Amino acid sequence: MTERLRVVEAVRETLREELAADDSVVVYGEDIGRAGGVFRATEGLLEAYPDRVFDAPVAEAGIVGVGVGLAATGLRPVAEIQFQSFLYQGFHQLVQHVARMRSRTRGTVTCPMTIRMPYGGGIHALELHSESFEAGFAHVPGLTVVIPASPAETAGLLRSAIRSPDPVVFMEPTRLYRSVREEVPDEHEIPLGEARVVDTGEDATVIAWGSMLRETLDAVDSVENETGASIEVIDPRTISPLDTETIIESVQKTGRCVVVHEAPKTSGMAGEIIARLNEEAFFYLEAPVERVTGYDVPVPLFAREDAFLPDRTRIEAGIERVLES
Amino acid sequence: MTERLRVVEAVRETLREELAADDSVVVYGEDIGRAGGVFRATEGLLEAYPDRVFDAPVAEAGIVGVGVGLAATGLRPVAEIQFQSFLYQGFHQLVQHVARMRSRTRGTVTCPMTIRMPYGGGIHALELHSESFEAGFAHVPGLTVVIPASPAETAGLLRSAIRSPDPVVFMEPTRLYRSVREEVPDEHEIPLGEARVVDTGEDATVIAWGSMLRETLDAVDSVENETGASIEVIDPRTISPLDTETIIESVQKTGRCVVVHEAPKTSGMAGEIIARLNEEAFFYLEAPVERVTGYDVPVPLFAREDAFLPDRTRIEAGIERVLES
Amino acid sequence: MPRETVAEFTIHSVQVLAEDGTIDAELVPSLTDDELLECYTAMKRARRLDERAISLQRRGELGTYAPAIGQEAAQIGSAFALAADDWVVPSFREQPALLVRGTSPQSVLEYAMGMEEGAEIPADANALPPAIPVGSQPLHAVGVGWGESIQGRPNVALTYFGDGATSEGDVYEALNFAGVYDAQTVFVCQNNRYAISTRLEDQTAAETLAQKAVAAGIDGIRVDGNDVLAVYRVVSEAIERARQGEPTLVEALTYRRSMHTTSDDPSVYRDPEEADEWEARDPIVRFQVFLEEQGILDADTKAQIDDQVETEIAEAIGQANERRERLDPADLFKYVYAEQPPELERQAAAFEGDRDD
Amino acid sequence: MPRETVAEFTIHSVQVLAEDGTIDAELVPSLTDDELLECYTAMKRARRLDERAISLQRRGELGTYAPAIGQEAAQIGSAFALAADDWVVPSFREQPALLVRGTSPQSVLEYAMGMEEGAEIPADANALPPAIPVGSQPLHAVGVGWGESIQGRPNVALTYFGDGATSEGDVYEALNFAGVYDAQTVFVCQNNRYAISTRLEDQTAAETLAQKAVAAGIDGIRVDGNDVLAVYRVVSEAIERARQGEPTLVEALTYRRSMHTTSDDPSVYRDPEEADEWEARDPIVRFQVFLEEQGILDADTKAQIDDQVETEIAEAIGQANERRERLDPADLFKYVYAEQPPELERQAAAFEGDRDD
Ligand SMILES: Cc1ncc(C[n+]2csc(CCOP(=O)(O)OP(=O)(O)O)c2C)c(N)n1
Ligand SMILES: Cc1ncc(C[n+]2csc(CCOP(=O)(O)OP(=O)(O)O)c2C)c(N)n1
Ligand SMILES: [Mg+2]
Ligand SMILES: [Mg+2]
Repeated sequence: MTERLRVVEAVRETLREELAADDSVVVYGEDIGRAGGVFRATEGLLEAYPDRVFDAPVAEAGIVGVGVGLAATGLRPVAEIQFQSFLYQGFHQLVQHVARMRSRTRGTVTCPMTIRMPYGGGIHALELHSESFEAGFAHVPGLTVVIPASPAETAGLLRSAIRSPDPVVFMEPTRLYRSVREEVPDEHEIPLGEARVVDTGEDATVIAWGSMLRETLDAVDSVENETGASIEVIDPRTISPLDTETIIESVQKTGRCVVVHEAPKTSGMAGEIIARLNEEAFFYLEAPVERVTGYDVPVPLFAREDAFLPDRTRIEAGIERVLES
Repeated sequence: MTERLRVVEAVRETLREELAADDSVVVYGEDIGRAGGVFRATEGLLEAYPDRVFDAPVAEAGIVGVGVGLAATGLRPVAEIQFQSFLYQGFHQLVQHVARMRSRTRGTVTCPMTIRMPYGGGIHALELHSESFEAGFAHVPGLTVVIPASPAETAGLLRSAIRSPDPVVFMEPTRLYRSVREEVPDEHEIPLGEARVVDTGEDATVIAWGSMLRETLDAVDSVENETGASIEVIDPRTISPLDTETIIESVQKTGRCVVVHEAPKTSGMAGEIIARLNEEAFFYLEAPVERVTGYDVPVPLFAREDAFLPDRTRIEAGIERVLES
Repeated sequence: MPRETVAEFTIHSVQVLAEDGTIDAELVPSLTDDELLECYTAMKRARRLDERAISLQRRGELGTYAPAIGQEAAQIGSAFALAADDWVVPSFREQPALLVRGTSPQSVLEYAMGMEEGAEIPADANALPPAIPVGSQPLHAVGVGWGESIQGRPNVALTYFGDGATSEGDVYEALNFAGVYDAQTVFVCQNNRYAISTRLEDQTAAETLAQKAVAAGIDGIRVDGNDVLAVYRVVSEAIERARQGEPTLVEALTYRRSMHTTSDDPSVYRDPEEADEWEARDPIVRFQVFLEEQGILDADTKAQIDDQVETEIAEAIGQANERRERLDPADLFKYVYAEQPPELERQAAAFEGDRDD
Repeated sequence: MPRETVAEFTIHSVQVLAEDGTIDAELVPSLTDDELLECYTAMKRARRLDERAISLQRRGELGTYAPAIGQEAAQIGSAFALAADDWVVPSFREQPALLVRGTSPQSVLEYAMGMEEGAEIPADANALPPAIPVGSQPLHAVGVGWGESIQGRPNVALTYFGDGATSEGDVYEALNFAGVYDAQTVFVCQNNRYAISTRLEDQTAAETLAQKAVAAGIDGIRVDGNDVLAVYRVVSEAIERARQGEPTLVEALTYRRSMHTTSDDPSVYRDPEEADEWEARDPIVRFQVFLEEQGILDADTKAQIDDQVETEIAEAIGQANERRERLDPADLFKYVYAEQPPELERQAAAFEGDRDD
């Protein structure tokens, strides 16, 4: 039975199904129990699984750190960090332990932990509630970094994240939590590490993820209408380890590429993608790859947020530049 | 009066001179006082300035966090983190406050703090003592990230860091601490944000920093001898904000480029540099830019460290590939 | 020494003006009638600003707002105890304290409008901007208190945080650093019983929050946070000790009467009865009854204060709205570094270019 | 209630076998002679391994090594108190405890040779590998102790950390989480007076480290950490409470007799007299005198134990050296993910290619 769900509901239903399917799944985080999460992503779970769903003290290093121990005892911890920027409080636990438990012990201890959190801008939230640090997480070997872009993708990827033998940083685009509904197949599972070709095309490749995918699809539509160009759109979904093959194949075909992300430009994921294109598709590139990204400034408070975030207009301009050059 | 100093001595003498020059400089960190630092980089400072040099409890979030307050009262905190990986314990304070105090308050409160630390591999140290996260720090707007590559550079850049009106993450290559001596001019000051052309050349540009610069110069020497090629070597010195101009100019001239770093490849600084070349020197590039970097694995314990770190041989191979293609 | 006692600790709690109106004559602080009225006015101003802010938010004119309704005594009693050059290091719910320290209602509103303008700190104000990351700011207050002592100045830093914040390692590190460096710092923990939805028993097994001080070897004391006189008294003493380099953790027992923020619906996680109970224990009411009984406040003065507050806030709303209209999005680029790096200049130029299109 | 007491705490300290040899008959744990000898042997083995490791390091055969000389009673007394299925969550100085729990001297040496091989955890060993970041591992122990309780198993987790570690926010968060979740966890803080060069008074203003427990609302107790019987006794009780979901922080007062690590020169920051003083208070000597006086240990047995330990360690060195010779650098790529991602495959292939050149 498929259902029409929002992203936040896809999270909730997937958590519920995984709690049901596997006794070793435990879900915990700040306000995720009695209140059902500040976005209601865990509503009803405590009532259904009172022995495996827990409210946590306000302490992110603690939340990440105890996961290492829970996992060592055979559990599958699924922790929520209330907003992505607060994972910084537990960044040391993430890098020093979660990401490397397997390599430190030559596979004799592992950390199949999922850390999920809302990320990104667009909902006029408070300071430090709108960050996108996927590139920083991707620079930490041993982590898998996943960003879904729709309800069905959320369900399919979150299920794979929870079942993954390795730790996954699962970043949910806050802006999409309630904005779209989509059919979500039951027990939907999408393999990690595989990009999705969202739209096929011949003249340029646009790469985008999270809530930027929606903006991108709008922009692509209007560019296609205006120029008659045919544009391929790729959502990497797993930001790291990145599915280079799908991207390379596409750009070898189109010869032109735009990468879109909300994170600041410098040292963002677009740089890494361009480097891979440079390595694997250099002789196919007909124009410089365009970056349409957040600026190299802290995400401003919301009165200036729209100025910071890439939008349809900026993405359109990027695509047009790459088509024209 | 210039002096022949090692890197660790250059740090010490610069700290001493800055403590002398400016009453608002305070120096603190774990074991930096009575013991003079685990690398002796602060030896003698406590005796000389007992009121402005402090041992700190083992608490890196604390060390970074109190710096915000010290700076607010008009002081210039110069904190030592004992090894770069332990700055992760204070990563949240760095991103959420140090980096953004100026932008949060529209310049009415600032954080002229210097956080110095040894980083990088090559001394067969314990786990988590050999990391290089410059790309992650460079992804945080508001920070200045500096890496010196010799004693004179250390003195000149550290002085500018301490005098900078903005927070500086100052990463000292552990491997170079005691390995070379160099003349260090008195009161040496090197502006932040300016790359150094270490060697001029025509056929390719090699970009390297920290202890990789030395390996690179060796590799360049031998490639030049073997092939007769002439190679330009650039040390960005300030990793962020990056001096794009110097790099672009060079590659526009040479048409070929290799970027070397010890940090893991994915999402490392080489990606960013390649993206900028793609944007500004695309039509000059005659071959794909080569990356010679650490692998996408956690830095291993020291028995496998040499296998992880880029060395002269790997850098030579990279330069040869870029020259040949 | 088979089994011997090596350390003992006692946590005290202080109340001056009981709920039934009884006063502890010995502990009552010596404030003039004018000072008491000023304090009362500050409480009313803060309450009214919060109320107006909530309704402005409901009309879409403000972003997420964290009201401090019910916590006015804890904040205003403590902020009142500071000297002019002392520092305040707030979290995100400290409008009452900030107003006392000279922040204008206009700034509070601008911040809630998502404008960095609202977080500007005037040159003569010893304060840091609101800190959103829970528990992150007490370390700054320790740095300030320590920095003042390094520079031989007597100023202290007073920092506010909540019950939930006490679970963050940063807060513990702050208490511990303060003890080590004899930082001129006072920690005011407003135990308002909730961290969003999370009740204290899910936050810690500690029976009081004041006892968190024991871990750092500094003084800890509890005070009735709905009793403005007790808060003033206890924090005044803590400030005097802080000036001598002895930090104190003050736990002010209070209650968050409204929502966590305007994005929150407390009915999901707490009984309406609980709120009713605490309405009866409102700190402004308790203080008002006291002032009336002491003959310090009469109906006229009360009406006059209400009017004055109303006018001030109305003006502030107007001014904040005006400033919002003049807002320049390109300021985005201006305050990242003291000097704009070339790459940022390029980005700023591209932004301007896009705007002109 | 003007000023009333709301909470009181007492920190006790326990000693069983005094320095002068007196025994507290009531507190002495009931261990058989064989168990006592086993305990003694473990202490000797640990001491000897540390000594050999230091000299191997001096000869360039090991990397940085953190000896536990002087801390054998604290570690072995506590590790001995665990049941077979209990967990140990160590920092980087826990060779003595690990050896008791079944880690081979060979593994210890391999780890010090910079080989991940030395941090492999056998399938049946309930342990985590050495944690280098100070104070990071107690949270893992809380996760383990909580995880065991979630799964209805009685096993407890015992974690070790130092005096310096108590300054890290993570350690406080661990204590606090343990209190909230009734984690089946015992915290053993080895207060060896130094964090590298930093003395306790520069680490915290707290007079004991046991009192850090007060902040988390859990039990805290101090024990003479150079008295193996007292440590066994106190930790046994803590373990039993932990099985019931009541965590305890045990502060074991001891002394790091040698260098922080082989990279460290303690003469820079401490008096040689201090070291002499503590040599006289060595935990092995104290226990040995006790065993001799009780007629449990005679000269023959002692010599036999020394021989046995010497042989074991010599063999271990041989085995570790052998394994080092067989070391494959390409393993670097093998254990990053369960399944090697394509990019890593490419990198591994390039690495192999470079090696073949
Ligand atoms: C580091 C961090 N984690 C989580 C959050 C989300 N959050 C905002 S307020 C809050 C609860 C804070 O509770 P408390 O400290 O009691 O302060 P109160 O809100 O009651 O004033 C949480 C979890 C945050 N802002 N920062
Ligand atoms: C997070 C972190 N910060 C700093 C260090 C460097 N360091 C290693 S051991 C140590 C001191 C630890 O002291 P203590 O906790 O007392 O343990 P001991 O060494 O005495 O066993 C320090 C600062 C580290 N390894 N990890
Ligand atoms: Mg609260
Ligand atoms: Mg110690």
